[in-house]
Amino acid sequence: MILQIFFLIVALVTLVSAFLVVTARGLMHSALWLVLALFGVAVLFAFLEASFFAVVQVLVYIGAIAILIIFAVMLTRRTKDDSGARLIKGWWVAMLASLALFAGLVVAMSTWPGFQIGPGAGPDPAILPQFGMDLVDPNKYAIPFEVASILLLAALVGAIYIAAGRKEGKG
Amino acid sequence: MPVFPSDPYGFLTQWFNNLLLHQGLPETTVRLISFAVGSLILVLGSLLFCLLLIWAERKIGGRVQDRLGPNRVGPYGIVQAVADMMKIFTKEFVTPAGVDKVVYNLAPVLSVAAVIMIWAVIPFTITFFGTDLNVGVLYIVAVGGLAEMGIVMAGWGSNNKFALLGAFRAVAQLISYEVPMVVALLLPVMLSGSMKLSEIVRSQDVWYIITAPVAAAIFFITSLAENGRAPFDLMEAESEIVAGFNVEYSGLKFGFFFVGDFLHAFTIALLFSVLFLGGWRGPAADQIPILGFFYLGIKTAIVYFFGLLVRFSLPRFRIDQMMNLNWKMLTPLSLGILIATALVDKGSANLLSSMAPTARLIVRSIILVLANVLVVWSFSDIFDVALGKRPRPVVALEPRPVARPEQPPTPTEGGTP
Amino acid sequence: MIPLAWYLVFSIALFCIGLFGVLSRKNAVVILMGIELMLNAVNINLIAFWRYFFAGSSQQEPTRALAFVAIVFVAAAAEAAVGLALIISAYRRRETVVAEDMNLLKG
Amino acid sequence: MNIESLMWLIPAFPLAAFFLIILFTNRSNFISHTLALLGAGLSWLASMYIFIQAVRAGDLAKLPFGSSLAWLPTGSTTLKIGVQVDPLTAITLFFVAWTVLMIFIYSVPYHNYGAPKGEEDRPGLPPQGATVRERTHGKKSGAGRSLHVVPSVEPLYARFFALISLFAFAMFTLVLSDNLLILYVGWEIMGFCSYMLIGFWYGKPSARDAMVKAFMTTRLGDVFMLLGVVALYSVTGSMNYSAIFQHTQALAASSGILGLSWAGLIAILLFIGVIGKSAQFPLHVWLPDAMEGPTPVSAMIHAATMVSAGIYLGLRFFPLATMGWAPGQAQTIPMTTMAIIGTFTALFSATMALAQNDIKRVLAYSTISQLGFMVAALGVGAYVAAAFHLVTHAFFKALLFLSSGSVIHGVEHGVLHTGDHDVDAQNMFNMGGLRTKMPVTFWTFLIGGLSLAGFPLITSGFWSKDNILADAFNGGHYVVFGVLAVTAFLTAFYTMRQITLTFLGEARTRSAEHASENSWVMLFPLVVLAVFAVSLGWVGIPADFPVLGGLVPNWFGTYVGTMVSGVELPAGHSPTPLLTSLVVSLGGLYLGWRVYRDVRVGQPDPVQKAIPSVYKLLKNKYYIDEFYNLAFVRPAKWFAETVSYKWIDRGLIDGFLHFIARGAWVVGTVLRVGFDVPVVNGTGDAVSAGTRGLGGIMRRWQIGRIQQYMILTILAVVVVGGIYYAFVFFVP
Repeated sequence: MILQIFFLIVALVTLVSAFLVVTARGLMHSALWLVLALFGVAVLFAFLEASFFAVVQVLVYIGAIAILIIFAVMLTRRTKDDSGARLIKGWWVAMLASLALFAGLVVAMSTWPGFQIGPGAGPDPAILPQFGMDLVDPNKYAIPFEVASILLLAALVGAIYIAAGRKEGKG
Repeated sequence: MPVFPSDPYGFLTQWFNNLLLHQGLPETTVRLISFAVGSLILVLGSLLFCLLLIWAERKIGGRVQDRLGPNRVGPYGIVQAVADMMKIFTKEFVTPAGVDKVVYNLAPVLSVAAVIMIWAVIPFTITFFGTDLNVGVLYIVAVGGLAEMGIVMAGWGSNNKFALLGAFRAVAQLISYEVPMVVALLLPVMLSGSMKLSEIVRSQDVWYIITAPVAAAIFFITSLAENGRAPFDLMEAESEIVAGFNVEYSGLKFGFFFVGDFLHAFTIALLFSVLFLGGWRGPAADQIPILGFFYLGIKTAIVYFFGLLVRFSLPRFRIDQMMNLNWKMLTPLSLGILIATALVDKGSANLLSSMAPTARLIVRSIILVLANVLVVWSFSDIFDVALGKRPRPVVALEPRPVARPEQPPTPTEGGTP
Repeated sequence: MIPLAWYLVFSIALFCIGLFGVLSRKNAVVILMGIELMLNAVNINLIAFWRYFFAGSSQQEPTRALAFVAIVFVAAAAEAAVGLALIISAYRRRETVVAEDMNLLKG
Repeated sequence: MNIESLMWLIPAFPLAAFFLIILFTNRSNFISHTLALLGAGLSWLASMYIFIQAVRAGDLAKLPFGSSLAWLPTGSTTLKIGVQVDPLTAITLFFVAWTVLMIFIYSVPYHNYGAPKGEEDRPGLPPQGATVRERTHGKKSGAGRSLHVVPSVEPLYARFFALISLFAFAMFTLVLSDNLLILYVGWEIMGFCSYMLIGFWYGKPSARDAMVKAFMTTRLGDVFMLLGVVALYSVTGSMNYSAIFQHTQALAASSGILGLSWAGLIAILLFIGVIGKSAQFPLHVWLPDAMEGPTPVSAMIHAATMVSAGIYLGLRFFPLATMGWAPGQAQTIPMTTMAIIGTFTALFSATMALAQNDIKRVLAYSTISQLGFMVAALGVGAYVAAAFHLVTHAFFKALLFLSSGSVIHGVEHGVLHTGDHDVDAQNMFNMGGLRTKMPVTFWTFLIGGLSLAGFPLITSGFWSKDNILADAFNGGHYVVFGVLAVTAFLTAFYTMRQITLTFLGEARTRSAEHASENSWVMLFPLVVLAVFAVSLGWVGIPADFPVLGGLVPNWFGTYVGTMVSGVELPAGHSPTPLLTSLVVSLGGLYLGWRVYRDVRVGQPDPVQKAIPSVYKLLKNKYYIDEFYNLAFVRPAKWFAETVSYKWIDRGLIDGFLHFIARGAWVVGTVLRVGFDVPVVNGTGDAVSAGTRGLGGIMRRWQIGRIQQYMILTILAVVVVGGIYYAFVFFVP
């Protein structure tokens, strides 16, 4: 019971802050609401007994991605002025499309028999070391894992190359 | 059943839990209440402990700078910090015009909270810890990210260009130094085979500062930088950007930053002791847990003292020097030591498994120390270049002269007519 | 006892909110934030299914879903880095981060 | 390691050295020569091991060591490459490995390793000496320091070692190969290496000419040899030695050319290759000019590799040339050809050697002459004697070349010391009296020279040459015997002339006075080779030799003789050849000493004084170079210049092209004006205008707002998903 109440609070806070992310007037506020929403997701991960991903969520999303976004927000403006339209002209169509998708998905999901089941047995405490071993096991996920590392490296190089300003006279 | 004199913490916890259970409360609720009470005590304790830290720092700073330091209030000026605290509490609660109020007021809280959250996973003795998270090391790094959020919020919320500049600098520095720090943290994790801090402490039959000295050094340097104190105090840099991100704060809000700063420095010393100096381990600490608390305290005090010495004796880095140090020296070095240690440790596992336990410890330590020395030695060239001691080697081909037939050859008896 | 449905509805809602952000906001940075939200919704979904069906099961590999989540994390990080770099680069040239204004290729 | 893999490895070591030096270490002289020496040394070790195993093995001629790999499928058969060691290969391997290793060692001091760089030295020119400031020797100048010229290190030191490594690789490949194809590969690589090494000092015009001449001349032989190889393959369908000789019937069939059998024709074609490679008349002209290369190269070409390869091929195809012949019968046509050419070349080049003043050129002509001996021996069917002379000649000729190099090096030292750069360090008339200055060189040169002259009983050259003479005499080939005896006499004469002019008497120039002995690294190979030059003869003393015969078993004859079991020559019992040998060699030596013992400074050659016209003819090498120039080179140049270039190229081909070009231009103009502009361009313009118009209409649909596209996409997804869902769940 306590858990359910707790879940509802966290979910509500997350959803509200997520909604504020996309509607807030100030960009910086959007970014800060995003942090809160991400933190809520991290808490939900903890609820789901995925403590590793809860911590990684905080580390990667809040520690890195959110900071990056805040930087981008700061770097792409001349003043702190946030006046002017923040939504496109046909935003209500977008709203309708999103709502339609939401309704469609919920309806579709609700007919699935597994929709209302409760949680199964909890994870083995040794699942984290097992996960680590599986990530580098050639018979399991070594290749996706390595491809992901290459992807990260490529993104790193690409981001630096794109974002770094060319020197004067070098075109 | 823990005995009071040897394990006061365990004894008290048990007593408190039993008390509540006897009232007929369900076990979940009891655990929730005891967690809440425990964390309240931890937070209050650590905040109050700060008073002592402030006094100690001012006193030591005074000695280093050939002054006396605080000496008026109480014996040796020990109550000076309390007096300062009083003053801060009674100051006006100023919120400057034009600031983003929520962000502005949230930032100091966040920066203190980020530090105190680290304390949740630190094992003070064999029985005394907040929670023994199985991803403890990762948790520490993740919580470090929250501190960055605090700084960004302070800098942006203040609506002040110096504050914003300070925040920029701070975040650039913190994010950069997180890279070698995380890699250096991986060494204790790798050597102990666990991310649990208690497991890391328990596995330190030989302190990791001996088997992983380079990682310890990197962690020490990067944690100084994470803390943002001299010589890495570019984010505050009074002479350049007034006081950095906290320029618009005063009174209790500034006090939060202040406390956060001191507590952070101490927490880092604590972490260093736990990760590299064997934590609570020491003679008889297994049997009498309270001894471990004192051992940890002594180790932490020593590390903290070293941090202070560095702070008071080194001048501030330039920003390019700071970045050079990180990206050209610490990051490659940390990666190098990580790879070397991984290879050496795995490579010698077979050899070691056939030895007696004591011999295994000694041989393993020697091998790892040698690996460290080797890595540092092989990086010395890179460091020389990075520090500008030696010019970059320029590789170029020198032109080769070709035969010049117009030169008369040595007269020999003719060839073909 | 939280039914799976709660997580799924939560994840759908988060996804649609993110989608709405992507579809309706002018500022490219916020569009990126919306994408992050959508990715998070996916992750919640994955982790929830993992917890409810695979975590304690000995028949299926309990780590498979986790590998998926890890890859999504990596993709999100890469996407954020490259996306933001693109936005900054575009801002530097065009002095705008409004997605609609980047219309050089429009006929 | 078993013998099979070891055989493959022998050529691999020098090849590896070559590539390592060329690709990686050519900046470092030390590493380069270490690698080259290591390669040669390892090959030497392996060769010695295999040689010992080959000697101990029973009946090696029938069951050679061998190993082969399928290499190239050619239709129904597969071309195999492989290595094999039979008695002939074993003995060849023996002398090749020894001489190659010694030449490699010798090259290190020869190219002045460790000496300073010369100021004027350029790659492609011999080192000119370096000026250093050091203590002058001699006491009278006191403790002063003065400028002083010393030898300088070769500028292309590393390249030299790379090339001779490749050279050694090619020779080892050729010797170890079990088939004609790989032999031909080694043969051609060797041609290339000799080209590169003869022209090693490519800055000298004479060296450039010599390299081209050597390459072109040997190529002429190689073309015929290739014809022979192809003919052999088409007749027998195989390249493998052992397989070839089983097709006796096919080979004995008539070829229809000049009335020869296939065996005879192929033997003659291959023999032309031998003529080119082993410098027999009329393709001998390249060998003397090849002296332009550094002396180790001369030794390499004359002793260890090139010319030996020619004779090796001759020996290898002895069964082919002698097919259908038995001792005592009339010779086959190829044998007659070989006997005639060999005998003639022997005498002919021996006469030319009489009038040469360059110490190395005399040796070059002597090589041609000795090769003539071997070819002649093959021609009279004396297989064992030819092989024996090949081995002993390789050793004493390598010794002679290296010694002469040592002499030149010593005299050059004197030249640098005195500064008389006009003195030619290779001219024997500029030497004299070097006996006391360079004692070790003198004794080794003397041993080599006596061996060449066939000094009786103790030198190896005596035994092998005596074998040839005896076989010729016993076979009834009196003309061959007589001419070869005269040649032997001349050989002894010019050898003694050389020794006398170089070492005996008084020094004729200041440079010779200041010549000095070389380092022990340089002398060590000389000593080793000298030991072989003396001792090697004792393994082949014929059993029926008076007094000495039978004291030592004729091991060589027995061992190599197994290769030609069935066509052994009858053992002779006549003392005539022995006496002839004794007389010609001792007489020639005495006469040479007598004539040249007191040649003074500036005095002409005594022979020139006595018979000037003949001397002039000999000095100019019978005007053969001039004749070739007139008969082949100039017409070829005229043809190329006038016929090919002026008439055909400029007149015919260019004119035709110009005509075509003009025509095309005219047609093009017409087409452009009449067709391209109105029709093609018009269509293109119309299409593009139409496209633009269409685009103008369609651009209105393109709003360029990505978010609106996405909204549409999402709506489409919802609608399509809804329809699908409805169909799946609600339609029964």
